Amino acid sequence: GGPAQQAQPAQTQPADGAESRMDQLYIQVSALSNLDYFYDHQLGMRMVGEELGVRTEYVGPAEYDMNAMISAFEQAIARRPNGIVVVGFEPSLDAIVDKAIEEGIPVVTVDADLPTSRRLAFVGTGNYNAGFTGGNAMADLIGGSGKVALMTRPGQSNLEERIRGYQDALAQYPGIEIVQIADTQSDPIVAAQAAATLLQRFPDLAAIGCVEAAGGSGASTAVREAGRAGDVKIIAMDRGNEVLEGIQEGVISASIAQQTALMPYYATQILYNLNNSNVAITSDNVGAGVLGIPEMVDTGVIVVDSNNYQYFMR
Amino acid sequence: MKEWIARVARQREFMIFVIVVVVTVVMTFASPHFLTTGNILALLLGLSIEAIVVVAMTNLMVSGGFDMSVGSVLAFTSAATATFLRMGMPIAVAVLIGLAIGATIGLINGFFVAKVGLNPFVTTLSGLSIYRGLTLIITGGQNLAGLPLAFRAIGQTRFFGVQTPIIIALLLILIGEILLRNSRFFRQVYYIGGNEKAARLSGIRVDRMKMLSYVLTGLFAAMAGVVMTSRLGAASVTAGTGMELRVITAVIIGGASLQGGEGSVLGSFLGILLMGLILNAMNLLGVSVYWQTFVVGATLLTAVVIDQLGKLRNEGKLVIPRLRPRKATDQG
Amino acid sequence: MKEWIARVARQREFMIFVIVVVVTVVMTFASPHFLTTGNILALLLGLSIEAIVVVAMTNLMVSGGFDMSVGSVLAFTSAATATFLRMGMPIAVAVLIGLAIGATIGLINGFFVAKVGLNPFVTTLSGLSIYRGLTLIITGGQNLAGLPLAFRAIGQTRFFGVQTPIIIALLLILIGEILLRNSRFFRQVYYIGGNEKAARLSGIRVDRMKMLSYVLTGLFAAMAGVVMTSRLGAASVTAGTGMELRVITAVIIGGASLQGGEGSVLGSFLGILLMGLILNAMNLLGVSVYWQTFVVGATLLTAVVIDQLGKLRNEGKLVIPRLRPRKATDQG
Amino acid sequence: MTDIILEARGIVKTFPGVRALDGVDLKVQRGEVHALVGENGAGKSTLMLVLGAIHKPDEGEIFVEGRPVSVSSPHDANEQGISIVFQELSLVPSLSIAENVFANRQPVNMINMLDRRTLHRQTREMLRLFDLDRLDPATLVKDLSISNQQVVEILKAMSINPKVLILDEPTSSLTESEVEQLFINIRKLKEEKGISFIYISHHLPEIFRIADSVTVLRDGKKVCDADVKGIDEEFLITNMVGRKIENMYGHREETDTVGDVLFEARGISRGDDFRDVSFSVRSGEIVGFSGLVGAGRTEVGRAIFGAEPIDAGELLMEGKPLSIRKPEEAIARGIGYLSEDRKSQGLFLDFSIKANLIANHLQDFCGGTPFMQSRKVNDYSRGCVRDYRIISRNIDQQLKFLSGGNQQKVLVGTWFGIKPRLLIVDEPTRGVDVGAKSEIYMLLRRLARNGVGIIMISSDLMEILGVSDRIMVMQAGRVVGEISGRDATEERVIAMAAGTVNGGGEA
Ligand SMILES: Nc1ncnc2c1ncn2[C@@H]1O[C@H](COP(=O)(O)OP(=O)(O)OP(=O)(O)O)[C@@H](O)[C@H]1O
Ligand SMILES: Nc1ncnc2c1ncn2[C@@H]1O[C@H](COP(=O)(O)OP(=O)(O)OP(=O)(O)O)[C@@H](O)[C@H]1O
Ligand SMILES: [Mg+2]
Ligand SMILES: [Mg+2]
Repeated sequence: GGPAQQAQPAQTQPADGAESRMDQLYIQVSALSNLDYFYDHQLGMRMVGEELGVRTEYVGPAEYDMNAMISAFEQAIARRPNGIVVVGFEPSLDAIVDKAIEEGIPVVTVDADLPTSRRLAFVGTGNYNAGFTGGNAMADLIGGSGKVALMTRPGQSNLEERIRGYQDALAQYPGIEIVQIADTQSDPIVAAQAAATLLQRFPDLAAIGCVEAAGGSGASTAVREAGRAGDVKIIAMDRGNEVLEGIQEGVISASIAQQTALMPYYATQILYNLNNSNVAITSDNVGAGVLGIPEMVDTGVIVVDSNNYQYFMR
Repeated sequence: MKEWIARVARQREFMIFVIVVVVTVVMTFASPHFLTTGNILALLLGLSIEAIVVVAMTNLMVSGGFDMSVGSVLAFTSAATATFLRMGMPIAVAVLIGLAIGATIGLINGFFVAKVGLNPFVTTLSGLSIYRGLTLIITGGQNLAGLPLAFRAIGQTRFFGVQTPIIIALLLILIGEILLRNSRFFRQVYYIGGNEKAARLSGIRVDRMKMLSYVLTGLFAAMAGVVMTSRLGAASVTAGTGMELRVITAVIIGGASLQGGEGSVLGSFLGILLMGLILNAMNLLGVSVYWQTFVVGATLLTAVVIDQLGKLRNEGKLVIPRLRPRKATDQG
Repeated sequence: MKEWIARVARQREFMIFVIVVVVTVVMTFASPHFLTTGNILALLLGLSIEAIVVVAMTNLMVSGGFDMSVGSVLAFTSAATATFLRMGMPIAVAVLIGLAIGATIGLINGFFVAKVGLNPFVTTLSGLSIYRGLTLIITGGQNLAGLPLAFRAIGQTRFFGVQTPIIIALLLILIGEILLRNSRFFRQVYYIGGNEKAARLSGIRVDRMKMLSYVLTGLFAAMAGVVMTSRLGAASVTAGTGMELRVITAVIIGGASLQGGEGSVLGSFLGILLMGLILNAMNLLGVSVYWQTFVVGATLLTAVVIDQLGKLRNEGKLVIPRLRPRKATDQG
Repeated sequence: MTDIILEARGIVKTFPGVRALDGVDLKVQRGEVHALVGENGAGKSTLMLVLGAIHKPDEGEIFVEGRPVSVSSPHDANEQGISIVFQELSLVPSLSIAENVFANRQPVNMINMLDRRTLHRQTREMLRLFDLDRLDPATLVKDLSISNQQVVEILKAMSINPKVLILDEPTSSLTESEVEQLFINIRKLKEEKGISFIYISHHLPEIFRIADSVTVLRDGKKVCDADVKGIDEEFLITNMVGRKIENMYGHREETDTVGDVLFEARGISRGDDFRDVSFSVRSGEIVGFSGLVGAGRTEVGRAIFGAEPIDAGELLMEGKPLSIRKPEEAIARGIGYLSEDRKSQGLFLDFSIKANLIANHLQDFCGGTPFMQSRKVNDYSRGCVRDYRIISRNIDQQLKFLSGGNQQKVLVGTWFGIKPRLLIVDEPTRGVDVGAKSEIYMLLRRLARNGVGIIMISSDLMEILGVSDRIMVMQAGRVVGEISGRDATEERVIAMAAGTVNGGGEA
C-alpha cells in the first residue's frame, strides 16, 4: 500500500541530546541467526546504533522457525520500540508487520521484502537479484554453454527466490542446461555427498551454483576430492571464510556477496530519520500523509572472486 | 489442609510449577516489560500453536506412543487448507478437509505402529519426511498467501482483548486435562502405557486405543496447522520444523516419559509455558542471539535438574515409611 | 550348512541386508553410474562421518541410552579444534584436546543420566542446544577456515585409492562390531538394556557402564568432528544439524530399539548404508528436489515394513496374536 | 448341585516346537473348587489362558453352562463370567491400587468421569477382605510388596463378580496368614454366591485344604481327575511326576558337619525397614528366615548383598569386617542373592536361557581372554538345562516363553553358577513343582555340604521347617527369635512371627 494509507507513526520530539536518544530503541527481528550470513546483520545493527547513539537489539530464533520469529516480533511490539527492522522471510510475516504498524510502530523490511504488507520501506538487494547475478556470473565462467547444477535447501523462501534468479539468468543462455537441483539439507556433509553424486552422473558437469553456505562448502569438498578443482566451476553464496579460502585455493570460482551490513544500517537510519528529522517535502508532511523517507533502497550485489577476495577476509 | 498441601506437593507437576513461578517472579523484577498485558498475550500467543499439539501428544505419550511427524503434519495440513481456500472452497469445508487429512495421517501412523508393529520412532520419523515432502510437492516450495480475509479473521480476532489462538489453546488444554485425568475412556491410555500386556488382559482394546491416540495427535496437529495458517494469513512450507522436539520435550518436562504410563496435560502445558518463558525472557533481556541457543539448553537442563532434586528429596521426606518404593535408584 | 543358513536368516540384520542388496541391484540396472568405483567411494565417503557416530550410538542404545546431542558435539569439537589449530597449536595436540572435549561432554551427559537420574531425552536435548550455542559463541557465528594443510591432509589423503575417512569409519565399525558382539566387557551393555535392575543385581556396574557409553558417544562424535573438519577444511557452524535423528534412525533400522537390550554395530552400519544409498540413488536418478524429502521418508517406511513382515514370518507363530509384549520390563 | 458350569473338551495348543496342550478335557461344577496340578510346563497356565481367551486353541471346544461359547478376547471371557488371577502378575505398576482393582470398570458419574470417592470406598471394601484396609487405595502398585501385589491381583479378578474364578498359583508369594485369608474368602464366595474356582498350586497340602476335586496334567495331557476326598498327596505326586518322591527336603545326613562361623551380621539397621538385626551363618549351614509379610527379611537380604545401604551395624566374613556397598562387591566376595522378584529383578525375559544363565559370571566364559567363547557358554548352558531339568525347546529359547516354574529354575541355576561362599536365596522355590522343589532342596543341601553358607528366606513354612538347620524369625524389622531346625515346629514359628511369643511386642 501507498504511504497515504499507512499509519502515521507517532512523531517523537527531534533529538535534543544523547540522553533522549539513548531512550530510543530499534529492534531487528530475524531468524536463522546461527548462519554465518546473519553475522553481517548484527554487525550493521550494532554499528548504526553506535553511530546514532540509540539502543539497538537483535532478536529471533537461531533456526528457520517462523512461528518463533513471530513470537519474538510480538514480544518486540510489546516493548514499544521506536522502530522495527525485520527480515521478510515469508508472507506469513505480513500480519504481524501490519499489526505493528497499526500500533504505531514503524517497520522496515530488510534483505527480503514483504511487498503485500504495510511496511514502510525495504532495504536490500533482493534474493532474486542475488540469484540472477550468480547465474550471469556462472554463464560468464563457463562461456555460455554446458551442463550446470544448483544446490539449495528446498522450501526456504529466500533460497527459492535465489534459485528463481539463477534459473531466469541461465535461461538467457540456450547453451546452458540445468541438469539437476540438489538438496543440501543445510549440512555441508550432505551437500558434499550430493555434489559427489552429481559429478559421477554428469562427468561433463561444467558448474555448480550454490544459494546457501552449506552448498559452497560441500560442493568444493566434493570437487576437490574428485581432483577436479577449477575444472568444475563453483559459484558460492556469501562471504564465509571457507568460501574465501576456496576462492584462494581456486576450487571456488566466485561467490555472490551482498553488502549485507548495509541493510540493517540503512533500515535503522530510515526509521531514525522518520522519528527524528522532518525533511520538508511538503508544507505539512503529516497533513499530506508524506513520510519523508525512501521506500526502496538497493544495497547492491558484489561478485567476489580471485581478484578481490582478500579484501573480504576477517 | 496440611494433608492437602502435602498431596499437592507430591504431584508430579508441582516442581515444574514452582520453577515457572520463580522464572516469572525473577522476570517481573528483571524487566519492566515482562508483566504487561501486551507481553503476556504475546507470550501466550507464541506458544498457543504448540500448546494445541501438546495436548494430544501428552495423551499419545502416556499411552507409550511417540510422534515425530507433528511438525510436518502441521505444515502439510496448513498447505492443503490454504490450497483449498485459494481454490475458492468455502472456509468451513476447507478447514474440515484439512482436519480430516490430519486425522487420516494419524490413522496411518497408528496403523503401522499398532497393527503392523513398527517402531513408533522410525514410523513417525518417516512421516516427518513424507509429509514435509508432500508439502514441498503441493506448494512447489512456495509459501501460499492471499487467503480470504474471513479465514484470516479466525486467528486474528480477539475476545475481551485475547486472541482466538490463545482461547482455543487454553480451552483444549482445559478439556484435555479434565478428560485425561478423569474420564474412564482416556484413563485407559495410562493402563496401556503402564503395562500393555496387563491392559490387554484387563479387557482394554489396546490396538484401538493406540490408533485413536495417533489419530488425535494428527487431528490436533492439523488444528494447530489451521490456527497457524489463519494467524499468519499464509501457509509456510517450513512451518513446524523442529516442533516435534519442542513438543516432546515439553511433555517430558511435564512429567511424562518415553516409556509411557505417566504424564498429564497440565504438566505438559507447564512444560511448554516454561520453554516459552525462557525464550521471552531472553528476548526481553536482550540476550545476544549467539547466547540464546546456549541459554535455552542450559535453562532446560537446570529446570530438569531442580525438578529431579526436588523429587528425590520429596521421596525421602514425604513418603510414608514402609511404603517407600523398594529402591529409589532402580527406575528401570 | 542348511542350519547355518537358517541361523543367518534368523539374524536381526538379515532382512535389512537383503533390502540393501535389493536396492543395490536395482540401482545397478537403473543407473550406469551407480556401480563405479568413483560412485561407491563417494557414497562411502559421504556416510563415513555418520558411520563413525553410529558405532558409539549403537553401544549406547543397546544399553538403553539415547543421545540427541551428537550433532552439536560434532560441531562444537570441530569448532574447538579449528580454533586451536588457528591459534597455531600442533595438530596432534589440537586433535587430542578436541577428542578430550567430546569425551568430557559425554561424561557430563552420562553423569546427569546415570547419577542424577535425568531423562536421557531431555538431558541430551538440552546438550543439543548447549553445545550448538557454545559453537556459535566461540565462532561468533563464523565458519572457521584457514586450517593448516597438514591437518587437512588427514581427511583428504588416500590409501590404495580409498580416502582416510572411509578407512577410519570401516575400521571403527569392524572393531565396534567385534567388541560389542563378542567381548565380555561390552556384553554387559546388553544386560543393562535388557533389564537394568536385574543387571545391577547380577553384579554389573550399571552406572559406570552407562557413563562409559555416553563418554564413548561423545568421543566418537568428536572423532567424527575432527575427520569432518579436516575433510571440509573448515569448521562449519551448522555442521551436524539433524545428524542425531539420522544416526538414531540408522541404529533402529539396524535392529536396536529405544528400550535397549538389542542391536548390533553391523546392523546399524547397514542402516546408515541404506540411508546413504537412498540419497545417492535419488541424485543419480535425478529425482526432483521437491520429491526427494518425500522419497526418503517413503523408502524408509517401506524398508521397515518389509523388515517387519520378514521378521513376523520368520518368527512364525512365535508371535502370539494380541499378546506380543512391548518390552522386557513391562510385565508387571 | 452337580451341574457343570465350565467345560473344556479336547483342547490342543501348540507353540513352535512344543505341544503345550494335547487334547485336554476339564469339567468344573458349579460351586466347587477344582484344583489343577501338574509339573512345571505341564500346560496348566496355558489351559487357563485358553479359557480366558488370551490364547486361541488349535482345536477343542469350551462350554459355559452347557452352551458352546466362542470367546475371542479377555473382554469376552470376562463377559462370560470367567476371571483369571494370572500367574505372572498383570498389574500396572504406575497406577494406584484402586485403579488396578477396577481396571476399566471404575465407577463413573453421569458424564463418564471417574467417581474417585466411590472408587476408593469400594476398593477399601475389597481390601478389607484381606485385612488390608489400612492401605490407602491411592497407593501406587509399584510401591507395594510382592505379596500385597498378589492380593491386589486377586481382588482385581474378584471384582468382576465372576461365575468362575481361575487362580493360577495365587499363593506362590503369599504368606501363611494371607493364604488363610484367601481360603476364608474362597469358601465364603463358594458358599454364599455359588462361584466356582479353578485352583492351581504346587503346594499340595493346600489342595486338600481347599479343593473339592482335582485334575492332574502331565506333558499337556490329562492324566486323571478325582474327588479330593478319595485321594492323598502321594497319589497326586505319583500321577504328576510319574514316580514317588522320598525325603522331599533332603534332610541333612549325620555325616554333614557344620563348620566355623562364615558370616556374621552385627546389629545392622536401616531406617524403619529393619533394626538391630544380628545373626550368623556357619559354613555348611542353611539358615532359614521366616516371618510375616513385610517382616523385613527381603530388606535384610538385599542389604547384605549391597543392593541397598545399611545405616548402622557391621558385617563380617570369616571374622574379618566386610564392606559391601554394591552387588558387584558382594559377588566378588562370593556372596550371591537370588531375588524374590524374578520378573523385574532377577531375569532378563527377552534374552535366551543361556544369556540368563551366564549373566552374573560372564568372566567364566572367556578363558582368560577378553572375549566370550560361545562353545563354553553353550556347554555350560546345556549342562544347566540338564541339571536343573529346565523344560524348553533349546538353550536359545527366550525366557519369556518358559513356564513360570522353569523360569524359576533358570534363576536358581544362575546363582548356583557363581560358586558362592554365602548364598542368599529369597523364596527360592516360588512356583516350582514338587519334583523340582525337592531337586532345588537337594542342590541347596549339596552346596551346603561343600561348605557354602546359605540364608534361605521363605514364606513357605514347610520348606523352612524341612530345609533349615536353624531358623531365624523376623517380625516388623527385628529378629524376634532363633530356633534350631530340630526343635522347630509350625506352631512355635507362627507364634513368634506373629509376635505372641518371645517379646516381639512392638508394632
Ligand atoms: N508363548 C509361548 N511360546 C512358546 N512356548 C510356550 C509359550 N507359553 C508356554 N509355552 C510352553 O508351553 C509349555 C506349558 O507351559 P505352561 O506355562 O502352561 O506350564 P505350567 O503348567 O503353567 O507350568 P508352571 O507350573 O511352571 O507354571 C511349556 O513347555 C512352555 O515352555
Ligand atoms: N504394611 C505393609 N504394607 C504394604 N507393604 C509393606 C508393608 N510392610 C512392608 N511392606 C513391603 O515389604 C517390604 C519390606 O518387607 P520385606 O519384603 O523386606 O519383608 P519380607 O519379610 O521379605 O516380606 P515379603 O514376604 O513381603 O517379601 C517393603 O519394601 C514394603 O514395600
Ligand atoms: Mg504356570
Ligand atoms: Mg520377601
